[in-house]
Amino acid sequence: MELDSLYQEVILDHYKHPHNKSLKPHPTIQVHHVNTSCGDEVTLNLHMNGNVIDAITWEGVGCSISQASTSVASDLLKGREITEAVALIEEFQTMVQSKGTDRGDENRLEDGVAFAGVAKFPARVKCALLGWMATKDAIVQATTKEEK
Amino acid sequence: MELDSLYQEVILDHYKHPHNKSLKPHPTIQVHHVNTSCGDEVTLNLHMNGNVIDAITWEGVGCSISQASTSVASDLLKGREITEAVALIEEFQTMVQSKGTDRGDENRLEDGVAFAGVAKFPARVKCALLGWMATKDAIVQATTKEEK
Amino acid sequence: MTINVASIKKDFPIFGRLIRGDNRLVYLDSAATSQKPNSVLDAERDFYTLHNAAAHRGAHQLAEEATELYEGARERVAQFLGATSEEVVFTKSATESINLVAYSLSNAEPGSKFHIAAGDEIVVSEMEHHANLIPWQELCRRTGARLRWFSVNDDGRLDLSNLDAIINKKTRIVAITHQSNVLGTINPLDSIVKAAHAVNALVLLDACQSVPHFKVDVANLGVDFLTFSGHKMLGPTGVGVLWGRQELLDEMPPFLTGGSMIENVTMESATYLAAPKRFEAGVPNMAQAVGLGAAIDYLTNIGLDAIHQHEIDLTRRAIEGLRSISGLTFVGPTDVSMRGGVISFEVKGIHPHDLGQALDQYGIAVRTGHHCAWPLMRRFGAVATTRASFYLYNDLQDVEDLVGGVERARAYFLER
Amino acid sequence: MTINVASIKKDFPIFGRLIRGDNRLVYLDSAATSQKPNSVLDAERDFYTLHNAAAHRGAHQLAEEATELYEGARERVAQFLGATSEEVVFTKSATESINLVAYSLSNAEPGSKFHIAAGDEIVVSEMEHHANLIPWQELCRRTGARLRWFSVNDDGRLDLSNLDAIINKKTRIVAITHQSNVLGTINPLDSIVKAAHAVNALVLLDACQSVPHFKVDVANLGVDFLTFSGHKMLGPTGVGVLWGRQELLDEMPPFLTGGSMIENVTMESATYLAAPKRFEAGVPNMAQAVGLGAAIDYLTNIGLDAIHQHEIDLTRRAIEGLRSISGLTFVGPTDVSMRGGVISFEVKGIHPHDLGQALDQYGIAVRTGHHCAWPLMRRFGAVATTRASFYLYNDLQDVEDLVGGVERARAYFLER
Ligand SMILES: Cc1ncc(COP(=O)(O)O)c(C=O)c1O
Ligand SMILES: Cc1ncc(COP(=O)(O)O)c(C=O)c1O
Repeated sequence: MELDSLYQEVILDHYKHPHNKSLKPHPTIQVHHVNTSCGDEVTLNLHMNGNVIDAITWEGVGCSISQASTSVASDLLKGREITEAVALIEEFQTMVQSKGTDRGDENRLEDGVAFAGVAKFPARVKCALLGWMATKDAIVQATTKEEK
Repeated sequence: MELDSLYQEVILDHYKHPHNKSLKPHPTIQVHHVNTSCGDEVTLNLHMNGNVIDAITWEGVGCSISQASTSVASDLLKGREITEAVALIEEFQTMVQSKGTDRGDENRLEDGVAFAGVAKFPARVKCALLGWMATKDAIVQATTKEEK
Repeated sequence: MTINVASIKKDFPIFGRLIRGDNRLVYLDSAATSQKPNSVLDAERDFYTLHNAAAHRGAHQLAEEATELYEGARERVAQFLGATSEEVVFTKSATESINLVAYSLSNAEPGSKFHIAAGDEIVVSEMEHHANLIPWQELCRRTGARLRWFSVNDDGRLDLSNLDAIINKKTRIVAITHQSNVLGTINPLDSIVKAAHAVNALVLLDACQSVPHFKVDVANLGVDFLTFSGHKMLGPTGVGVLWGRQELLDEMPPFLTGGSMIENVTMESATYLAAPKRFEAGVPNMAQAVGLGAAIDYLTNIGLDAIHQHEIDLTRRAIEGLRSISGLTFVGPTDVSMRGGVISFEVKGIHPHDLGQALDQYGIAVRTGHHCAWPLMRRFGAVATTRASFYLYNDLQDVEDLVGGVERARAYFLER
Repeated sequence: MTINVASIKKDFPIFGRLIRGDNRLVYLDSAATSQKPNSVLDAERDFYTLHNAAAHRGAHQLAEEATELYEGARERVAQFLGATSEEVVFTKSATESINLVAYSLSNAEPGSKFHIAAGDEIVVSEMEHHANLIPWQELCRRTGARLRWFSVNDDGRLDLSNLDAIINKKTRIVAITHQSNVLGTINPLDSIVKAAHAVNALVLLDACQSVPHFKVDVANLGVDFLTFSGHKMLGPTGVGVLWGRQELLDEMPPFLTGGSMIENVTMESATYLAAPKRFEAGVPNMAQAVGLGAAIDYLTNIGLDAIHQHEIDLTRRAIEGLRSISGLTFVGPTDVSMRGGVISFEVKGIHPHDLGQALDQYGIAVRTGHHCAWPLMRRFGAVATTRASFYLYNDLQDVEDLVGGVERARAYFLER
């Protein structure tokens, strides 16, 4: 049944028990993203250690897809170098925007591949991307800050 | 042929040889009307003698229908009392707006009934009415002026 | 006064299609946009295949016919509202209609009775659709006027306890919705209109959710402007209406300027025709207006009173059915008096998006989100709600399917 | 590069009807509005009967499909123009598109690079359609800016001899037509764009009469905004396009405000999405955008270069044929270089209305009047002209009928 292809067990697990969901103080960058078509929100703290992501912590309200996906991102991207993290974010983005042609590489995206089913529901793609785009935005801001 | 029902001989005669077409000075009221959808214009001088229309003279540019119709009006309404003139104008208006159901009373409208065919061409109704509406407007203004 | 839904459904070809596999379509999103009967689609197509030309711009036969059809549609709208043709302006949508009034007011020069400036006040309510809120915020920004609003009670009704404070001598225009697109609440207008007119303020009624669903007569309402969209009342997309009192429309400055609304034009300046043409610049949305005329015929044929009664019956039944679901709370009144067929609710533990997704999987189309009424969502502490809305083509089976679908979704998300 | 008109005519059902008795339809009024092929009508109808729902506002299957079709139409328009989707705003008409830019500019606060004030200048030309003239007069009225214009030569070409005086350091925006809807003249843009950009002025191109008729590539033109209407290019009524450079659109203040264009809304204020959504408040004209997409497919399939060549051939033939009629004079260039398929003329002793009426009686639809270009009429000392305009569905027989019809009308009015 198609609903299960969207709501995989791992998604509902992350939704019910989200990881890193409580803002750690003193972030390198804090960003606030809103899904304007539905009102879902995420506040995300990015903690950098030089070139490496030390931690991603967040708060937010939203649907299971946006909450679980932010939870998965905050796990997956922790401990990565910036270029690596950005590459993973882009891979994830490609997958969920692929309309179902790209199932994702489990070795790289880990729990992230659970969101491959979202690609078939265009209205939910934005939900799946909310936390990932917030992270990307935070990384870009952190990099620009660095350069100044 | 339908074209002839619109362009009756009497219309083309009035078009080629319009009556009262040269402005007499010192009018009681002067009005200027424009057919905004096509640009046709008429400047009309109303000369009153008490309650009676002494003369209607005019200048203008426009199609055969608007020019001939103004010529006919300036003849027909001359020498009439205000109430009589307004009644004739309204009869003419009813006829050309009747979509063909009212052929007009020749005893009252005289050459005016030549415009009965216009009723079947909605886009030309405004042309036929240009001079008549200008006259009505002038009469209304003359009456209000009187009252002051 | 009962409605034969089975026969009505046959007039709407979209009910022939299947959703997400082999589910029948249970369309409960008419507050967003309605479905279209064949007669509307045929009227549009006939316009294009038999009479298409630029209305009011040509003297040839097609142009004459196009003009007559377009103006005929205007007469139909006027009759439907108990108004005269001169008072009916075709726009592209209710959104444009409201913006038209807001921009026209700010186009008024100092000295005009329509001129708005610092010190003036504009009144809306907390339950407005963004389309009847932001244009007034922007008008305030342009003019320096102040925006004030009625708040909403816990039961989803307008709080009019401070009517005399909110509407006062500074008030210039009161813009209010007839029926909330979220709560289903129908607002009482008498006291608002009376208070507004007592201080010479204008009243604009956002009738997007009322005109399609029950008989609205502008003379009875006493408002000054009324706006709605064709697509929510069986009509095509791309057409809306602004009704306004003729003496107001004829004096107000134009909004969009261009062809067919002018009296005289030089390089330096232009003078403008009377309403409605003054507000209809350009080649108009003729086919859409004609389609709207056909939609009005269809609605009138069924009867607005019957439609309203039918929707109330469905709403009562839906509230009864949903009420028994554990964790479900309504946002909006649960009694059916002064209320239309729009129901918003939340289910504890399930985000509306997830609920909507599950319902969609069963073939049930509802709306989830903030419904373009974000301040109202905040008022009720909700990020989003799930909304079901009914129309003449819905029946009791649709209501049963909704109730059953919510139960099934609840089990799916919360009991596995 | 030749066109099979006989086969094209079959795609347009309106050519099946008879005019004023039993005359075939010789439709020479495409500059006012074009006829529609079946594929456009089918695309609209399919939208309504299979996919109708509010785009961008629902998560159910129909809403998803409606969104994809609507955004798909945007992509088609973008491709057609050599642009990106983000740069394509759907409006109701070219008239709205131009007003959008004019209002957006006057919504800019002091300090914004879009802010316009006294001392600034806006440039148009004497051959503009009212839609590209009055919005700028009104912008000047709102802001205190001054309107300036290029005049037109006796042969119907733009007089650019004073280019450097007209476009100067005070110039903020130059709004000019690509092809005159009266004269047929195609304006040279290079020197105008260069002069405007040299002083940091924006250039808006009214492409109503060009985009439907020949290949227009926004990247090549170098303009900043481009506007046109769907109904003049085989598309439905009620849809227009504003193309704008993305970096401009993203920074410009909104025009119409309401649903679906917001980022965040409180009772006090709102923030807005990026373009194109910023400029598309409300439930959009979805079916009309989809119809426009189908129209673009149809045009692309025939080929814009072939269409242009075909129109030039008809125009050359028409000018030759009409030229021999005694008392006939052209308003506009009589050589076919830098010119499209629009021909205006006068016949001595016959008012255009009477000529148009006679032609109509023979089944020939032309436009008579001021063509919404009143200042241009005055420039040529005309109250009105008769205008014939060609499109892909016209053939040499239509041209012969026109020439013969004018001769016959001349005999009717002048020789009896
Ligand atoms: C050159 C030109 N500009 C603007 C317009 C206005 O287009 P619309 O009336 O579709 O908004 C037209 C057509 O009427 C035109 O020919
Ligand atoms: C109450 C209300 N007002 C205004 C609107 C705006 O209508 P539209 O988007 O058709 O302009 C809507 C619908 O979206 C509505 O429900």
